[in-house]
Amino acid sequence: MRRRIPLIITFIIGVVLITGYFVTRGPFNTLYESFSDYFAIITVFAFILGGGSLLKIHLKRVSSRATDWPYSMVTLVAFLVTLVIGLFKVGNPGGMGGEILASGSWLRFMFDGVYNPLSATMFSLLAFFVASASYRAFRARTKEATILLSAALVILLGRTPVGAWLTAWMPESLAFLELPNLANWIMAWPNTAGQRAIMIGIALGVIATSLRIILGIERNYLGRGE
Amino acid sequence: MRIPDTILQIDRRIIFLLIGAAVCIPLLLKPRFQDSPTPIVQSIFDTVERLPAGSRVFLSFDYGPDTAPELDPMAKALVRHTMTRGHEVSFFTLFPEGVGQIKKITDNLLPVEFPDKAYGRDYVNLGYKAGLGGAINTMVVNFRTLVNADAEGTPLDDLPITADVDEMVDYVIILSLTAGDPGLKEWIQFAGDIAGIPVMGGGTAVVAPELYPYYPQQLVGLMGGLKGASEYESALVDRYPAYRNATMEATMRMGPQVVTHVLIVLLVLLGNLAYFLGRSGPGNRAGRTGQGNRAG
Amino acid sequence: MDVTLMLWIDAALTLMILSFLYRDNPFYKFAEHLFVGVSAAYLMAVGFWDHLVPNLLGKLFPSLMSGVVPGAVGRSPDYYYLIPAIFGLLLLTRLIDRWAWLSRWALAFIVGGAAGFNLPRFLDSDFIIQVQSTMIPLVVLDASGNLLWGASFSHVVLVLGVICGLVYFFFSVEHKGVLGHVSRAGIWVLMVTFGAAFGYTVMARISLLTGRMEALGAWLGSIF
Amino acid sequence: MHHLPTTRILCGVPHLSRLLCAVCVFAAVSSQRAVLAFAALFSLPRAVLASSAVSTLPRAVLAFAALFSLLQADPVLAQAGAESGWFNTDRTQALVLGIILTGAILLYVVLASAGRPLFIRKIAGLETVEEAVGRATEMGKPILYVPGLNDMDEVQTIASMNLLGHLATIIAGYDSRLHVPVRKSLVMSVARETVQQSYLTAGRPDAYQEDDIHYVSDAQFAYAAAVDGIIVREKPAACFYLGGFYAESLILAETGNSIGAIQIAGTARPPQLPFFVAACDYTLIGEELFAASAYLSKEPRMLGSLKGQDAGKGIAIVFILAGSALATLESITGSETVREVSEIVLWLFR
Repeated sequence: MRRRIPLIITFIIGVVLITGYFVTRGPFNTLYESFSDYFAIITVFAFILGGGSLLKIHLKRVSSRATDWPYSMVTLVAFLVTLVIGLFKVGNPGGMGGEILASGSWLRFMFDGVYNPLSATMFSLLAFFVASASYRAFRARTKEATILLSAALVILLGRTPVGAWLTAWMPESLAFLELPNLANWIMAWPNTAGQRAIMIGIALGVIATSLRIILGIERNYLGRGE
Repeated sequence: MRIPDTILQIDRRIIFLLIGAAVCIPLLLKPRFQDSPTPIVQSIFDTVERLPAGSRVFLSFDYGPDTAPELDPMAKALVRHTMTRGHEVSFFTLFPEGVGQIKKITDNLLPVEFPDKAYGRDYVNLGYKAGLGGAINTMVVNFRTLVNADAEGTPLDDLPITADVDEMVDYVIILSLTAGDPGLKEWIQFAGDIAGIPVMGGGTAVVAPELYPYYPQQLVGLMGGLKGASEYESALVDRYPAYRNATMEATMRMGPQVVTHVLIVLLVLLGNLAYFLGRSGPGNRAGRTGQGNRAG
Repeated sequence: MDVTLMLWIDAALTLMILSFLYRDNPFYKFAEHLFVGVSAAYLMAVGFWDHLVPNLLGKLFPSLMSGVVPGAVGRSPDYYYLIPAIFGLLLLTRLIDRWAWLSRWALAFIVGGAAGFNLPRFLDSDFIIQVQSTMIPLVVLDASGNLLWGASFSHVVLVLGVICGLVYFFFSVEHKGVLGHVSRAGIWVLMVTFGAAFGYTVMARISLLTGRMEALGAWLGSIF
Repeated sequence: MHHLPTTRILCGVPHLSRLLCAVCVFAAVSSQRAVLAFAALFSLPRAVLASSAVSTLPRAVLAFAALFSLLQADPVLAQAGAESGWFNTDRTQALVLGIILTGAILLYVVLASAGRPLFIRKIAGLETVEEAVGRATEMGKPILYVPGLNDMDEVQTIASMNLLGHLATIIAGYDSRLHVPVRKSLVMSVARETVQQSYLTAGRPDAYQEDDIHYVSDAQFAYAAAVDGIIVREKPAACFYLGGFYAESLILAETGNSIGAIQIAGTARPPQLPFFVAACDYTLIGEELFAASAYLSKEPRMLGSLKGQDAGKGIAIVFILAGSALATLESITGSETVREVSEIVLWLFR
């Protein structure tokens, strides 16, 4: 009972949604088109579990004075303050009916002043990591690594005016070998070939995995034993 | 320790420092590198250029502030181009943060550069719609169920620009500026492939390679990253020399790009040189530096 | 909000995160923990107001929500939305030990839904259309019937590249003999793809850093 | 109703020839010989297929496909279907191909559960899982598992959860700590359910620590910042990044590399593959992520579905070759007949 019903639910909803893709009317289609909505709603319910987990972990660290517990205080305070501001629209010029991110609202300040710079800076760390990763990984150790390295170098140079300048001496008949042209050619043809092979493979993986899930062959997510 | 080994085991913080310098110095010195458009960018420009004046264009800002440095220049170039050509543009976004990106255009760029263009007549802001790819699907099936008012809540029927828009197919082209999911891929899947509206636009350099397979059948053209943006800017300047003196952001920001790209290439070459020297000499330590790439 | 104050907060947080490049330190730890707290609550609040209120409460109790949800006035309730409400509540049974097994029903709904929603979508856009786009002539002629060497070569590369790449993904056959060679070529195609995509992406990453440095520049400019 | 250009072209092909062809296809696939040819193509033993129970399945699938092409070919019927408006005629091909692909997968699942031994090639990253877990135990360091950024509505996250289940069973056998920070509350719920069951199955319910699977933040980079913090402070011996990843992939993988952890990654998000390939020890590329669960479980039905996936790739390759050959012929000869033939042969890929 505890195991069979979830499997039946999975089967029914899976089949109904697939049908909804092909059938344009009736409940099937409604369900297919609303699934994203439903999912987003269930996600909000799940926030209670996520938020609970976050509070529990950091409260535990604070109460047991674990290493770095003062930082857990930072998380707790930041979380609770922002949550109150957000849920009750504190400082929102439009009151409870106002747009959640109305300019001038406190939540807007949290977004523009705190969230945004932190997010953008974390993201920008990639500029450094891209350099260190390429320095380490792009070594001609094996044939495969050499191919990887050569393609990367051609694109790196071809994507800047320097590439054009480096190969400008080439005769007209060899224009296709100029770095910017070569870079575009690699992107448009071999890159597309690889991307396509990967995409077709992934599509098949998704189809087979979905099918295994709908048929109950893959049921790890429900726990395996009884 | 031998020199090749020192080079191979260089502290990555030194690389970080070099990258920081390679970005900051050109930002201060402001060198300007001009570029010529490649076919994949030119085809967007040509499409916009060839549309009869007054065509309805749908421009979706599917990005937030974190990718704005790359995509804002494209947005500005596209808005300048469509406005100069006299098209009627509807702004839209599938990203909640996209609202702010649209505002930057409608509040700062349009009133200054196109004072004669009026809101509701020449352009409109349809705002943000949740639902990711599903939202596109809904719009294609029944446009008005999802979009019945602009971002301020004014009913579409009350705005001259949208009064006649009943279906997604009333737009002649869809332009999307893409930072991830949802974006051009979803516009292609749900609008381009299904409703047959030509889809084109720009993507960050990260999403662009994934979009290449759709070109040219499902995707008319693609601006990839800052380089794509700077190519569009130069196409715009070539056709409309009046823009020569406008701030061409992408062209300006190519400075740090050129220097860092060259730096990374030099680093990779140096690393390989050291690797081969280290391998040929005594005390072979090749292959022990870092963790090998064993994928595939 | 005061512009100068915003500039200072922006710059301070930026520098705290950048300090991680040197090593883990108290400034980074502070920024990290602040970020986690603020962002988790921020997205929960946005999720509540953007999804739960308009899409659930607004659909089930339109008259009650008319003050908060624009357009809800006069709409009749949409009872399909009881489905996510029920499964959402079932999910919360995890909090009560005795009833926790009921939460599996909600998980089953979501997982089954994900499978049913994605299967046809990937079939259509990533399988059918990608295969279709690869059915191209291997010989390209211009209008007067002359062979275009470059274009033909590109087409051959694309078709063979896709096929070799696909062969690499064959799981149920041993990759030896002819198949081994083809699969090896498939790896090379993938390596070109990865190298190219990596090189292509560097630009985006540098752009992000440029954006941050410009923000720091604005802050420095406000001081001097 | 908007038809795609190719559908419109198809409608221009003479009615009779299409009908005739569809009938031929129908007759061909219904014959036993065609089924056996199909069997030879995918190396199925003839004896197995000859048994009526199994041979009816592919025949039924192909017959069904032909029937649909017949229906689609007849403008009167197609028109009737479109007017009643229940079936989305733009998606006929997807339906037929879907039936063929799922049919192929099901066929091999049935064959495999009937006891037919199935071969599966080596998948590099998965060979080392056990070794990585052992190393972590020896060093007394934890194992980090990052299930990606996507929520449970993505199939690759479900695949990741299945892998987490297998991994947890292995880890339960050793005495190491499994740390799973997650970005989505739902994923946390599923991960807890999965890992708890794995520990239970392995006979170590006492070793399960609920708080080691915890929610961090829904924000992409807050999550990345926190996981980076975990990596530099706990110094895990092994890091697994399996699931849907975005830009944070390289932030995590480079930080993991800097502390010298063994790193095994896998994603079905193509844009992030290059970064994992550059910064991790092993990378499961796209479809390999979905195959991993079958590989680790070695369960016959799962392996059977892998073989079905291979049949799908076989179909893709055959059609790409046929399509390119016909297109080449058409481009050289410019013949109208070739065009008509290719329209019919390639109908499945509209």
